[in-house]
Amino acid sequence: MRRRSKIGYGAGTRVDRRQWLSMLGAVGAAGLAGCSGDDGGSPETPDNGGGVRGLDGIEERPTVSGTYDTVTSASFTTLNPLYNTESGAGTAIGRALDQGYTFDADDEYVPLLYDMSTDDGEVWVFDVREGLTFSDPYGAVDAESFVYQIEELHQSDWALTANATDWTGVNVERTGKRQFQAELPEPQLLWPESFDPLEYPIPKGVLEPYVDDENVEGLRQDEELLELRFSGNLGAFVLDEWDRGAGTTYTRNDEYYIQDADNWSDLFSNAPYFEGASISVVEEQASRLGALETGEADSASVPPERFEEFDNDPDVSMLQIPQPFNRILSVNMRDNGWNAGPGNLFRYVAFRQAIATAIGTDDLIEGVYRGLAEPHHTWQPAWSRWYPGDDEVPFFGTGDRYGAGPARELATTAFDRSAFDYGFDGDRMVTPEGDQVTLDVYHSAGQETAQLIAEYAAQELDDNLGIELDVQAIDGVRFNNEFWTATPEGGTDTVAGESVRWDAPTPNNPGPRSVTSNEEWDMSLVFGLNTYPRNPLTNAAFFDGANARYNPVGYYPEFDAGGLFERARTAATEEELAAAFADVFVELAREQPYVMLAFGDSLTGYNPDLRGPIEDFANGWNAPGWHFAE
Amino acid sequence: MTDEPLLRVEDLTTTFETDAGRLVAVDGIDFSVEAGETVCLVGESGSGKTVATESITRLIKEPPGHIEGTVRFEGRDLADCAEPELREIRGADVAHVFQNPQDALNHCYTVGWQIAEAIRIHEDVGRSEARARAIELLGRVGIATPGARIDDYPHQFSGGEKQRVMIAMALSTNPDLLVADEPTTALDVTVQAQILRLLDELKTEYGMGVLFITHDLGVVSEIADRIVVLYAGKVMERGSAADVFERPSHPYTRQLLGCLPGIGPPSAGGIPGTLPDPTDPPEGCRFAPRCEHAVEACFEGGQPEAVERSPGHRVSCIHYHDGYDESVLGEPPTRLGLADPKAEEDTRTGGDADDG
Amino acid sequence: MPPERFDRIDWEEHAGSSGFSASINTVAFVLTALSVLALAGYDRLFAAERETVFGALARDVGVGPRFESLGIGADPGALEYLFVITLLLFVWYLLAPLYQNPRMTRYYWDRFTRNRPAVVSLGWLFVVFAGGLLGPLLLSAPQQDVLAGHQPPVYLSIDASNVARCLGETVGGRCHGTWRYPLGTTQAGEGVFRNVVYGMTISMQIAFITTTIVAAIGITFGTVSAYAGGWVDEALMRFVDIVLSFPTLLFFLLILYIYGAGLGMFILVFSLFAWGGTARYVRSKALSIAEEEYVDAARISGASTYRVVRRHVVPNTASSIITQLTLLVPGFLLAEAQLAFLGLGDSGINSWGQLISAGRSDLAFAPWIVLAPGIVLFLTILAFNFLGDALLDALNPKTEAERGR
Amino acid sequence: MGLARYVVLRVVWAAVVSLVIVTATFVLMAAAPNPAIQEAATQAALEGGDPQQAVERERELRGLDEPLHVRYLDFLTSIYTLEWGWSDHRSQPVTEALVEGLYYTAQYSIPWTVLTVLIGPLVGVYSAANMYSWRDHAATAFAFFGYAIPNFFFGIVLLLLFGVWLDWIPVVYRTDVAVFSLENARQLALPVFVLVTGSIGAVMRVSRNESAEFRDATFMKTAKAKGVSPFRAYAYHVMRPTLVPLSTTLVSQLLAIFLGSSLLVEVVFGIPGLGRLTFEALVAQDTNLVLGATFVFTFVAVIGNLLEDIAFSVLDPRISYDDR
Repeated sequence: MRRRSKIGYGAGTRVDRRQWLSMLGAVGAAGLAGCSGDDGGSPETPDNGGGVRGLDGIEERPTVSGTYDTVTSASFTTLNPLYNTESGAGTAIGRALDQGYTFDADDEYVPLLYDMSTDDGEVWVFDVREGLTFSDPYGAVDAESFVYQIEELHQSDWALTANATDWTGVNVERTGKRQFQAELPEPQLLWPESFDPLEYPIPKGVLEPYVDDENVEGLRQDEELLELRFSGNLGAFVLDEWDRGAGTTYTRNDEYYIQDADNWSDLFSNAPYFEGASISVVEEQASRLGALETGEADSASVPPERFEEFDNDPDVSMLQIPQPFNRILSVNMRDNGWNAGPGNLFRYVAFRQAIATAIGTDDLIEGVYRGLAEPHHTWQPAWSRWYPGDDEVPFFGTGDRYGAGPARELATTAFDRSAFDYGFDGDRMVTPEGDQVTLDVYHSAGQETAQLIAEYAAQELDDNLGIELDVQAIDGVRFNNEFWTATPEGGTDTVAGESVRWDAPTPNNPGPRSVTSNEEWDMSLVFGLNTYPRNPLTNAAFFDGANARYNPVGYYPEFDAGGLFERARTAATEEELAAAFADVFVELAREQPYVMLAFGDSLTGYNPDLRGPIEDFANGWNAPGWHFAE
Repeated sequence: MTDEPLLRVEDLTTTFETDAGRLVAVDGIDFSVEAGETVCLVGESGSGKTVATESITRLIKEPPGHIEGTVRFEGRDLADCAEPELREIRGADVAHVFQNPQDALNHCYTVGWQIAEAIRIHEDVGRSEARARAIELLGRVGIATPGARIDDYPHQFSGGEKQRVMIAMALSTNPDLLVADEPTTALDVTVQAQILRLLDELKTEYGMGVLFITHDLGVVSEIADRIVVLYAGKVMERGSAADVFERPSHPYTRQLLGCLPGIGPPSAGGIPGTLPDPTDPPEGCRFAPRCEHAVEACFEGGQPEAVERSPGHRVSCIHYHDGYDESVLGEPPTRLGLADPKAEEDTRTGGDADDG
Repeated sequence: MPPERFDRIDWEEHAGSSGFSASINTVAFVLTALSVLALAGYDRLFAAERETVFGALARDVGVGPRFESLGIGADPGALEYLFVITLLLFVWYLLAPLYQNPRMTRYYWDRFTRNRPAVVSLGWLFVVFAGGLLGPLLLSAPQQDVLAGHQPPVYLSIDASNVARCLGETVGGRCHGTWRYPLGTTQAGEGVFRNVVYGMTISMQIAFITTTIVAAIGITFGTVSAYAGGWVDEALMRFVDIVLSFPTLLFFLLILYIYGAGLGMFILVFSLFAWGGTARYVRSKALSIAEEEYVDAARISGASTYRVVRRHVVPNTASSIITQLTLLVPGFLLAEAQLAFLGLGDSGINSWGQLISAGRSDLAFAPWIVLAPGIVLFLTILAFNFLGDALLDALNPKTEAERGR
Repeated sequence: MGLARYVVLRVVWAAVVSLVIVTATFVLMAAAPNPAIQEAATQAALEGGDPQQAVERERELRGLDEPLHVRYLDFLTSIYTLEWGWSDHRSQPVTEALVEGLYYTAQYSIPWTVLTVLIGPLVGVYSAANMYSWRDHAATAFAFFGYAIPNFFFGIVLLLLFGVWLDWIPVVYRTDVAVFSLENARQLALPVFVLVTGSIGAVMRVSRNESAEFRDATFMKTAKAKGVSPFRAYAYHVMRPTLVPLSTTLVSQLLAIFLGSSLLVEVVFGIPGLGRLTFEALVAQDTNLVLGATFVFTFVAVIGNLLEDIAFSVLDPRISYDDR
């Protein structure tokens, strides 16, 4: 039985699934933009897509002409498929090397290199497509091209590959020349949607010498992998040159396997329809937009304040694409959080709701995003299939739940619950000693939108709650190492009455609230998180209990999070699944583990003659069919 | 020699526009130089003697300088020559040697290069030939081992040697007129005598006219054929060496001679008073304010007309005009044992430069 | 009493006058500097963490309201105190001496005014200085207002599509500026005019503090090595060689990335690497002056080395040092602006560099955000250059002689 | 011979200076937390492995567990044998990255230096020749205009004007064009222009002040008396002595400007040169590449100073070699 699921996520993007940086500080130069919208989100990756202005209206096969040139703001750290964790580099690799599968505009599973099927959601069978070959001397692609790298690298403790965490506890074995199967520790109906099983084909011949003497340094620096010389007929283009500072250039791959793939219409029988392609690293946003205007670039991301201007420009066609990466104000509930006075008010749901109420999301969306963003009231974008619906989800920061009055009311209920008598002196929130409550908020340096939102939040909290917020810029890497993560220790603590043990502590959840990072901090806008609209179950890693795998802020859920996620896991039908998720998201909206602000849309400008891009979350799935209208 | 002298300067006036108003450095002077003759331009410092000579070939920077009057040189009036034409004459026909040899040479170029430059500007000669002539010239002016020294830099020469190099450079294009602006003042006495003797020999050898500027009457008495006495930009008296030394007529000349050791009374000391302010020169005779014999008329009108006491000997003093008694000025200072340059037998030094 | 004859003077008695006879300038400086330090100490000890020092002072002294009205709401940090001290230095050791001997001042002023561009530059620098000093007192810091982003300057207009909400009226699809933001606003809605004024303070701080540090170290190294001579001179000069070949920008970036850096660290690092040139310059000047006769005369008459240096060498080199320093300042201003442009500057301050960096992506549709600070920075650097040049000519006796002839 | 001994002395001194700076960088870098180790701990923990053991492994792999002086010694040997290690954030050997960066930086910095060295002194001498006339002020204003206007500000404005609006030059810097092609000239025209106007000011001021002194020297009067034309007098008799003091400031000016403004011009015009490489290496805390870049700039600076001294002695014959 072919498993059916609605929600997909732009495949081929090896974004570090759990977190994205509002600035690629961890992995690249100043300024995210990348090839995705200014605030992250689904970068247009030319894999496949259909729909509105896409390819469905085209009958005869397009002719090959022109080159597809894009610009990006950050240079690539590595093109080694095993170790890349950047979305920009992911796009660069994707031009020359496809991955296992993707999802079309209707979120249907579309097999590229292998087809996946399961009966009970626990055992998944992978059937590798025929006719896939590496460049010589590495021969044909078969089950071994995937099993070997999973067993010998991802599940090893020395290789430290990017996808290592996807295969923990999964039992993989070859069952045929071009077939293998994977047995999951617990059944997952939406396993492909979590992108855990999404892999690049890597020739065994390249890996063997490194596996034998566990040489991770050599593996990272291997020329064959870095220059993608083994790509054979597995990519739309062939990588010509990767000039570290300037970007990558490609030429058309004449024997691209999709040409004679049965499940692709003959529209793709001579794909790709460009002579070549290039990705140029251009750090100056003004230059990227200039390139878009003069036609030197066929696509580039556009900031909100110029969307309308470019939309009216005949030389550019603008696409506003919703994306699931959110903009949140994280509050530190651990012991080294809340440095304004005794205790930690962030730990009380009422106080977090007060903060959410104080920050007006309507003005935020209109002022910062110029209206080009979706409100964010619960851990799902409104367009997601699993969104519970506006009537059930409690809203904060808008309508009657916005302003000084309601915010102070919620704050006072939090004061009563806390053991210390915080209060209001006139319009200023004061500590028990009578000083004004003063907190700090960190944002990534060199990121205009992040700084703008931080200063906006500071102003709102000052006006509505009388809290003085000190805005600090910081480098993403440093924040990640010194503030966000900590060395895992484990331990136990009572959460909502029962004892919880941290038996598998991670740097992002090193233990109970007593275990803290090196530096103390109160609030942060540095990281946004993925809300997984295609497979909300993956959010369990955030919220299925205080000892969930990713919980840097030390959030202790006050509702039975574990139970609800279990119900979702064991749901047999989609209705059951939807109901379980609805309950989870209503609770999360009420408890505001992270103060939720907005989902900025990804705004991308295209060359008007280009046919293929669509204004849908899955934009880029049908990239091999993209072409210039004559 | 045509009847025209080598150089005839008539009514030469040079003024400077300065912040402190118009400065008249040279105020209508006349003098002439014959070929083969040494004419000494004598005067205290600030009397305008240097400006006068630099006005001949317009070395003065214009503006702020401004030169009027006629300067006839070899039949041409330099006053109305265009700059390129003047450049032809400078260095080729009229050569200069300046007072301070220390920084008259460019420290960044070898001596040979600088002399060769003078040659190659005026004559179309190859680099090696110019170098050869430079070596030969260095020898002629008394520089030992010229072949080796040609590539040395100015800082490797003593003051006297540098002056010899300057002279060599001046002679490199066989000039007809050599203007020497106090060439020996900066040198010590022994070297001074050598340079004077060298100049004298070269004068006769090259048949040049020499216009020699100095304030040192000792030097004048040795080498001068004719003397022009300058004071505050005007000519007080001019005449042959004998006229001026034996029959000094102008009170200023007499006082000048009086200052010479061995001539005037021992306690003569300097001349009282100071030079007049060049920006507004006094009425009448320039020397009147400091002249013992000044009479009322001395202070009116312009500088008194020059009277010719004997052929070639002219003096600009009121007392020699008719209606006045020159004896008022008393007896000229007698010359006690002053060596008469003409009488001495000069001893030839240095190499045997034959061609001009 | 017969007039004192040369041979009868008792030299021992005179030689003893090495007592510290500080000029009134030094006394005045020490007094004012001490009062500032006292205020800083007070701020550190008594004023609460976030409370302004004047507020605390008013509270303790019970003067309350009057201070508030004076608008001294600014909470001066270490940099501001240092800036005030360097200002005092400038007043007592540069302005006061000029005031004390008017004849010399008039002489230099007359020569200086002959160079017209220099006079204009001095005028402009005065404007920047006054703006820098009074700005923070009169204008409150630029406030961020997201909805007032990209407002055009008062007489200009912008395409309404680029603006979230137009404060002025919208005529024919174009939003017009208002007097509330005379020079328009940035994307964050901060007034460009206010930002430029606050930028003046930063520029003045950079100019004064860096020059003071560079001058202090440069002069000491220069005079010491000129005077000590021998191997000390050799060692110091070799050390200067090393300092001169340090890649300053790179080292600052290193420090920035490891320990984080604000404006204070920037000033410290850049001035610690910039005094090499001054040291060399002062040494050459000191050497040439040491040869002058009057220095020997002073030494013969029993002056100690310190006195000779303090009385003769430093004042004579002072004029050329000042000139050399004015020519250093543009370099520092540019460096700060460059770092801000790279996104490495101290984003908490409103310097011109930060403003240019903030507005660089909006140049196509909102050029005033970049043009205003860019032009002001350009004029200031040009002014320092012309001023330096004019000082060079005015103070250099040789040029006087040349022009006179 | 004095010159040879002097040069050898200076070369040795240059080596000492570079050693000092290299050591300073090593100390600074050693004191900083090494991001690679951090990452190893995070990765290991993510798989539920023991982070402590991963940190140990990483330290041993990178040789960080040996005593400091041992690390310092093989750090030095690796420096002077050009094994500068692997650049993590560019995934290529450091030396290869630096050569690549230098290749692009050279393409604009050579024409820039040549033009500055030519135009700077000429404008300076011209301005000195017409001291205090309006020509002098005009020349000074022109030179200082370039120096005063911040080059990144000038760059973005010109790029917008000529690149986007007039479309005369390409906005995106293409690396696949031949070095000496018209295309490459077109895309480098603006950066070179911005840099040259920026660096003329400093050179011009020095040459103006220095040549002003020689303008009225006695040897100029000698030259005029020799019948030398004013043009030749300035070209030979003023220019050569001016070059002497100018050579010292010329080299230090160009070095100071080289790192600073070249980095900014590269960022504005998108040129993947040495400046941007260093900046990105710092942002990504890529230790090996940062050290490599520091050495390159240090060596350039040290050699620059060396050339400066030698030029000074060669140009001015009065300076004898032994007393320098």
